[in-house]
Amino acid sequence: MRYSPHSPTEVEEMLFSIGMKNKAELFADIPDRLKLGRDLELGPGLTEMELNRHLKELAGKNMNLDDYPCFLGAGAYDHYIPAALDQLLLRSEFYTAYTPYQPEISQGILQAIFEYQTMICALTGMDVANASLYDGASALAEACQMACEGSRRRKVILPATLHPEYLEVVKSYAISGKMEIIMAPEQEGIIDKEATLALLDRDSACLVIQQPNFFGCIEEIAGWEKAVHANKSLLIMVVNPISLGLLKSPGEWGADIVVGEGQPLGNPLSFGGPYLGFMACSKKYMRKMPGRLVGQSVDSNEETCYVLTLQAREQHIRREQASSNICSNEALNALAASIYLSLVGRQGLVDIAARCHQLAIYARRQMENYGLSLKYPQAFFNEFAVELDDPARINRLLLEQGIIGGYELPGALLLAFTEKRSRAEIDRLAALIGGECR
Amino acid sequence: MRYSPHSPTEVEEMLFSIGMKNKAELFADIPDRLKLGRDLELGPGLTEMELNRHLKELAGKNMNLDDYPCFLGAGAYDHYIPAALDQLLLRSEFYTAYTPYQPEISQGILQAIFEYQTMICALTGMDVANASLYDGASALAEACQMACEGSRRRKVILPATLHPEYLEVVKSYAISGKMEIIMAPEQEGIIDKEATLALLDRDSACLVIQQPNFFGCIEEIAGWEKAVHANKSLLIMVVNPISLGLLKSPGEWGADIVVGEGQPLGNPLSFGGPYLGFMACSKKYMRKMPGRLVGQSVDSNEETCYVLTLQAREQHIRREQASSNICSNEALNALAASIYLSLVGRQGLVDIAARCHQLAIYARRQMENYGLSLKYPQAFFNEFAVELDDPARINRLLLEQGIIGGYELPGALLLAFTEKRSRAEIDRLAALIGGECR
Amino acid sequence: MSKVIFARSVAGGGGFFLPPCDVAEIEPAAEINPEFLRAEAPLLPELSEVEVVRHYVELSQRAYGVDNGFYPLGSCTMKYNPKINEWAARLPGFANLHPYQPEESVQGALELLYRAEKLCCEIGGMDRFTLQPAAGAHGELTGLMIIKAYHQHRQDLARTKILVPDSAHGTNPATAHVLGFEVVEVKSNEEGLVDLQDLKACMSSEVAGLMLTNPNTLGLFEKEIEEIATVVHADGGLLYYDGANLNGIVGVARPGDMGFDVLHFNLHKTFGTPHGGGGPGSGPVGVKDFLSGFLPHPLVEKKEEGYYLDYDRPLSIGKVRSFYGNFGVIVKAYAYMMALGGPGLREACELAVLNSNYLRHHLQEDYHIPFNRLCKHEFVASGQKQLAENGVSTLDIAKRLMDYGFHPPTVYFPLIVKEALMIEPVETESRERLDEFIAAMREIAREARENPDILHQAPHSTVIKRVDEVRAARQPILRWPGLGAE
Amino acid sequence: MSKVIFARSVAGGGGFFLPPCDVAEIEPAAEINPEFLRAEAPLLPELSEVEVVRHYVELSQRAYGVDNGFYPLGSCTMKYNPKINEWAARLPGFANLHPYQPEESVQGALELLYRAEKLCCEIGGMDRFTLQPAAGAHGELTGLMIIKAYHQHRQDLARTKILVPDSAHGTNPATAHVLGFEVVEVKSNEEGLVDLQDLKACMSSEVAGLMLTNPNTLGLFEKEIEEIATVVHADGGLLYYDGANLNGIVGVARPGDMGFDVLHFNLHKTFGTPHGGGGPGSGPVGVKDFLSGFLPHPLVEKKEEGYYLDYDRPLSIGKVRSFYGNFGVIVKAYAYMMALGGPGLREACELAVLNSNYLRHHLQEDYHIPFNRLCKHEFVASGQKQLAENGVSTLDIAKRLMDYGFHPPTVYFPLIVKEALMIEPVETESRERLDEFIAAMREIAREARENPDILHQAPHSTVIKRVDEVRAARQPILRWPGLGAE
Repeated sequence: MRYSPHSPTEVEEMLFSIGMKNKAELFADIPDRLKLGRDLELGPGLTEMELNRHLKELAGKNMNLDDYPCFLGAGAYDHYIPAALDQLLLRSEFYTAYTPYQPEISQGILQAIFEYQTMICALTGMDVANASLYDGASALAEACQMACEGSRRRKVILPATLHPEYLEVVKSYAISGKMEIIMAPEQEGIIDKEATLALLDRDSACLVIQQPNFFGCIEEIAGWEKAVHANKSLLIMVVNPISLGLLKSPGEWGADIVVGEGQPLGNPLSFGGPYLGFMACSKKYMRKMPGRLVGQSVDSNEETCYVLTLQAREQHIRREQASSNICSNEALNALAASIYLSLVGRQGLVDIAARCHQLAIYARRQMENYGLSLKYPQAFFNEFAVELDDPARINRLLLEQGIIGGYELPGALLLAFTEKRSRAEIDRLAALIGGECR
Repeated sequence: MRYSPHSPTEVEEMLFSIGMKNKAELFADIPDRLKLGRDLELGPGLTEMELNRHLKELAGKNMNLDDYPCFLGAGAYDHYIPAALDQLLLRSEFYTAYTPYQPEISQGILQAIFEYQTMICALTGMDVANASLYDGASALAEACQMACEGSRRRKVILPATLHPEYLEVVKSYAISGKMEIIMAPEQEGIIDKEATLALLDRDSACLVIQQPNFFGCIEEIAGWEKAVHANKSLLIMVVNPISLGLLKSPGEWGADIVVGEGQPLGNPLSFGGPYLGFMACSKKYMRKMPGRLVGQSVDSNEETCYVLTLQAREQHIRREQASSNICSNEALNALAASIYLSLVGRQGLVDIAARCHQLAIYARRQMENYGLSLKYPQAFFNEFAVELDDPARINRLLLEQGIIGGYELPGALLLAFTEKRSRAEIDRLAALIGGECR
Repeated sequence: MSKVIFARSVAGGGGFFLPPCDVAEIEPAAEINPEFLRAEAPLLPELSEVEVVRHYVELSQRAYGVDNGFYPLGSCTMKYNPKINEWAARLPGFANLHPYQPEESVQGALELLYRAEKLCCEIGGMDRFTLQPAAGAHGELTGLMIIKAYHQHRQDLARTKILVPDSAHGTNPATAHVLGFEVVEVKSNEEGLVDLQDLKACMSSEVAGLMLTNPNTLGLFEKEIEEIATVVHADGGLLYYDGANLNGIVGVARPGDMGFDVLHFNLHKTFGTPHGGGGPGSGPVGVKDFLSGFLPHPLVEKKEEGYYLDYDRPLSIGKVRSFYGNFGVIVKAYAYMMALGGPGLREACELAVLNSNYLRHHLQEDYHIPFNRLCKHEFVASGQKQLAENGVSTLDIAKRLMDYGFHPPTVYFPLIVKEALMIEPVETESRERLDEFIAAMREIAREARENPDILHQAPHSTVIKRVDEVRAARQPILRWPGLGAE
Repeated sequence: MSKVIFARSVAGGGGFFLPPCDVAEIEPAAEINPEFLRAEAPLLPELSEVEVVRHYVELSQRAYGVDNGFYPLGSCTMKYNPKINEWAARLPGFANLHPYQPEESVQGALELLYRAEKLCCEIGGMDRFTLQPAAGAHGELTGLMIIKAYHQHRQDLARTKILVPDSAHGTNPATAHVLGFEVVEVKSNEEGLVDLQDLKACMSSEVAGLMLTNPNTLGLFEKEIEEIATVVHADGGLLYYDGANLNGIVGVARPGDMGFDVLHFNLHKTFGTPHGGGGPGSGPVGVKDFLSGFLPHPLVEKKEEGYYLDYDRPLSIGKVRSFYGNFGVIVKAYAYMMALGGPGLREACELAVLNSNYLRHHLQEDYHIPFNRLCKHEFVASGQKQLAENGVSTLDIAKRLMDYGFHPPTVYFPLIVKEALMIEPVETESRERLDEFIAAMREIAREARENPDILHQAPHSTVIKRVDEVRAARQPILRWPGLGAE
């Protein structure tokens, strides 16, 4: 199978027209000893029918969530995706396009991103949002870098209630030597506020709060903003976008930078990617923000139009002065997020958030009826940790019953509830965890 | 769930603007005793999530051919459909459009049909093809009507080797009283030529030949054409379009009208529909042909363009003088057929036809190795009948083994082979029929 | 013009390949007498996948569907096609079923057909349905076959006539003619409805039945339908309901309750399945109990072990197409019916009628509306005023609408209205869209007065200008000339 | 301009509904302190499905992708995206997997990742790969993290510099800077290649490594790559290969055989996965054995019971994003690699290079081509001649190309060529398309001479005219003003 349109005759004719005898001459500039001199050992190439069969076979070896109810969350959530979404994503003008560097021929993509930025602002209550970053974890790392770069300080205070993979990613980025990570302690599933505020000093660039946090708990956030800003540090919040249908926005809490994982907004779980990281900030940090930004402008007829803007921040202009090396965003995933938010709409998002919450509350009650207890005594949105002696064993038993269980914490199972979960599924889960599997 | 964009407030405002107080007034012209006065008992309406679940459940109760090898043919064939095809069919400019009555805004659809007509001409070797009909069987009925109407004769000679459902459909159409059906006898799986030609008389409008016929046999067709035309009757051929990659075209055989089931060209089996009937004829019958026709023309700038033409034949112009009541064609299925033929291309179709043939030959040999014999001693394309005492029993046993068997004939099983069948699947089939299940 | 795909073909440039053959690669001629074999491969295009994809993407961009905007095509009910239905029909458990699979392997498909029939019965007020007909016209054909078979069965052989109103869709008389009936036209009265006196005059024991659309093609409800039914039935005729305009009453009133004996639905109109650029449609036919024996076979029935295809129907007219109908279309319509449910279907109808009356109300100032009163899902305006006063035809108005981004309405139909513009706005159009359409129509009326030439030469913004339809018909070119002379 | 979607919103007009709730519908405030709750719902649009669909269909029609035509964007490798890959990534068995599912429930996904890594190793001539980085720039970041971790692990702490050629992509110096390195630029020689003398001068024990693209951004193969490697390695530095231009040599030569120690691939360039309007990409990073301990964790390993995620990698730099990378993109790239196989990948490279030299050859008469000799997958032309003789800039030429139906090439890069037009035609473009492009470029050269104004004002055929980019940056409007002041 080949995707090239050249017939053998055409190849001959083209070679002839540029004065070459054969294809080997095209590589005359590569020293022979550097040439591979054999075919790559990738196999002979599969026809589409063979490829179809092979891929179906691989896919068939997985237990997919169409067939098994899933109570995993921990940063990636099994929400319902309206059918119209994927059919719009398959519009190939969108997915086969490059970054819209040429605005006249790319208005559709630019406008879609502009609308995405607006929606993220609406959700987060912030002034400005970028066109998306790789994922929630790397978006947090970028936000920390941005805080350090902007404040010329080094210390990044991360809470023990942060998603452990986010923590790992920020740590990796800190190999730059430009960030020093300080861990803020946890108490009963939320940040120990006093101990944490005591960590703030003149070298503290930012304090990060995840809301709801990794354990599903709602952080007692009031009062942070003043203390952080009084120290001239930045408040960075990591949020679940679906929760913002219900919970107070980071803008209202006084956050300076907001990031999060955009996957729950209409992106399939897809074994962890591609997802998108969203990032928003207050206007005063706009010119420090990494990633692409689309702005509204006018054309030479004074018609409203859209264009990539503030590119002076970016690597392809600033090169070694750029504060981020970000180049690609996750445009198609951001488009999916926009279409999702357009399809479910203002009331739909509120309803979805409320439903997730209601199901989680119901689940807690069912668990409690079986005498199980929650690990942390905090309010939660759609996720909580239930105490269990051997969560790994329970997960294995659940899997045998055709249920994808939770995320294993020491002595607890972190369970998430989306609007896709039914009462019957929750009843079954509770019965298994609380009874049969115990 | 509702698909209407009106908010309740808007409905109020619109009613007000036309001087109405409530929606009931919109139906003031319907006598109250004719009003239903209750909700239709269709249930309360399902949200998309519920509908998704319900439909997945129904679909899940079927054994689909993704999971089970299928040796059924008998007029509908399990060919491979290239992945690009469906993604193009999902272009909603195509599928949400109406019949292209307004050419200026519908050039894409008109051109696609014009290209489809050209491809059908290329396949069949005929002069003119229409924009498609409902399916192969009804296309044959239309062709017979056309022959009767054109010749002002009544007799339609149908062979015993014709697909039984095609026969049934022509019979149903004959309730018009305008056609009389005469059956031509079969001998050893093909038409008894002498006996059949003897049926030709001055009231014979047409003779129909299916090639390959319902039993998979290749009809000994040479010589028919002269005899039929000498009698001033029309020769109508029913053909499998995939076979035309290999077999002589009806045009070369001297056919006057050609019809067939277009499903094998890129249309999913879909439990029997939607399919498309194709129809082609020689130029002299062009103005008698039912269904839509797209022609090339020019616009007022003398630019080449396409338009529905010769509409004077059709019901919406001719009304009670029309020779067919055909209105819709199967435009989207015809588009699928065009895309299919474009994707597999000239060589691809030849290769596919040859592969089907080779697999069928291989299967025959495997069957023969088990001592099984074919019911008819004729050459075949991709389908043959193997003699068995109790074909229904064999089919049941095959199903238990996860194989969709063949079409049950008296004392035989009609088995079809497409390029999707593998050697291993055929070996298994032969072993089961010839050994274990026997 | 986009290049035709054949002109893009490159000899040897095809991009499709089969897997290696793992059985003997015998030459066809070794098994089939060479005189049966093709000397030359059919002249199909040879292109790589990328070029095929670009070609059809380009063609799609030269088409206009409901997803592109307002499509007020009268009597065609161009409503939105919900995307979940496209998804549903593509589920492997529906799309990849062979029609001859053993019944036990297709229980879900049979159940869906069974349920769909029940829903149709409830919506139509009928007793049984066949889902076999592939389109509305095909449904009409089936319906008249049933009527003919019924009379024949009763040895009532003199019934050679079918009555149709002068406002009827062309398919009505065409269908009657195709089935060997004589067509008798019934006049409309000054209200645009069936003239009861003329109907009585036409009615006799030679009449097999009357075909009627209600609401009729003027969008008006035939309020005397009960009297009409009485007249036809009294003389032994049957009443056929053409379901093209069902969207005007669905969920509010039922043809079965009005005295109709046979009817068809257009699933691609009332039940939101896509028109596909001209098909596939689906035209289920429903009947009252006394006619159910004549329905095409098979019907889906249920017994303890499950659903099955019932071919044991001795009076059946047989089949009108192979297999069981346009199953994939039925899946979509079933999904639509289930999505809306009883209240939703009625609400859809109410909004369709609201939209229609809203447009009629707001266009009446600028356009002549011959039967300007409460209408159902559509109404008929006329370009008579513009033709008389400005020399601008309905065709000019229709073409000009394209420049404003709208698909034109149905024009010059029904035949009983001069310069007809038949406008059906459907319930899935928002007030905003309707207001834009009203504004465009008003602007066009102004242009007709002030600058008629801009209308005569319209459309201006389309990829081609106005087409020479006469040349197309006089010198027909029905296939790519590169294929060789016809 | 299309209306923004917010402007189409109708209060109360949303079309999404949840199923009835079958658990207690408690008020959020009953469980969550109201001070944590939102007072007002976020200002998202409220629209029915039909209006959402129309909006995005309309936006799509204002975009231009590879499926719309030729896209010769240099260094971006805009090749055709095979449709089966879109199908594959959407298989429920791939799309509907949670990243934290038990390993035994995702064996097919792990097997695919395992196999994809093996294919990458063979293609690159490397020993191990991580598939975690989400984009090319992310791969560079990961690669330099590995280089830094390696030197740190060896206690070789003085290596604070990274060398990059002056022709390098902007991401190279940006990445080095972000990771705290000092960037030292190495000059190009008059052949457009790395100046070996300057390299030697820059090299020292303070250098952590050299980042290099080969073929470089002029499309020229760095034929002295072995000497370059020797120089860098001799002083303890490592060689990083920027895979952006891999399409010029893939299947013919391998970075691993040239002395590179670390590299990234751009799956969305060389391996045909879609660019998505700016992402998602995927940037796997490969290393030689001695660096494999530093790769991000987890890697996929195989033992008797099956595949598993190996986190037991004590030297690992950790993670660069959550989970395992852009799995859906990797599925597509894997399908592409398997489809082409060894011979196919080489053939693709050959045709890419053929197309590139064909264009270069046929454009040299009308355009200045600074390094006009055998190139690989791309070459750099220049608008200098047109600027000097006709006052027409490269930007004018680029904009004018849109009127001819082409996406413009990359412009004003690399920085070492004035008025650069960086043209990469890729192997999925047919000769016909190339000839059309050549004809357009010639016509534009003629227009530059005869009618430069038409170029200054280009584009003419697009939905908007040339954009005021300065105003956008000076008075940034980064969200819909209707949302309220920023």
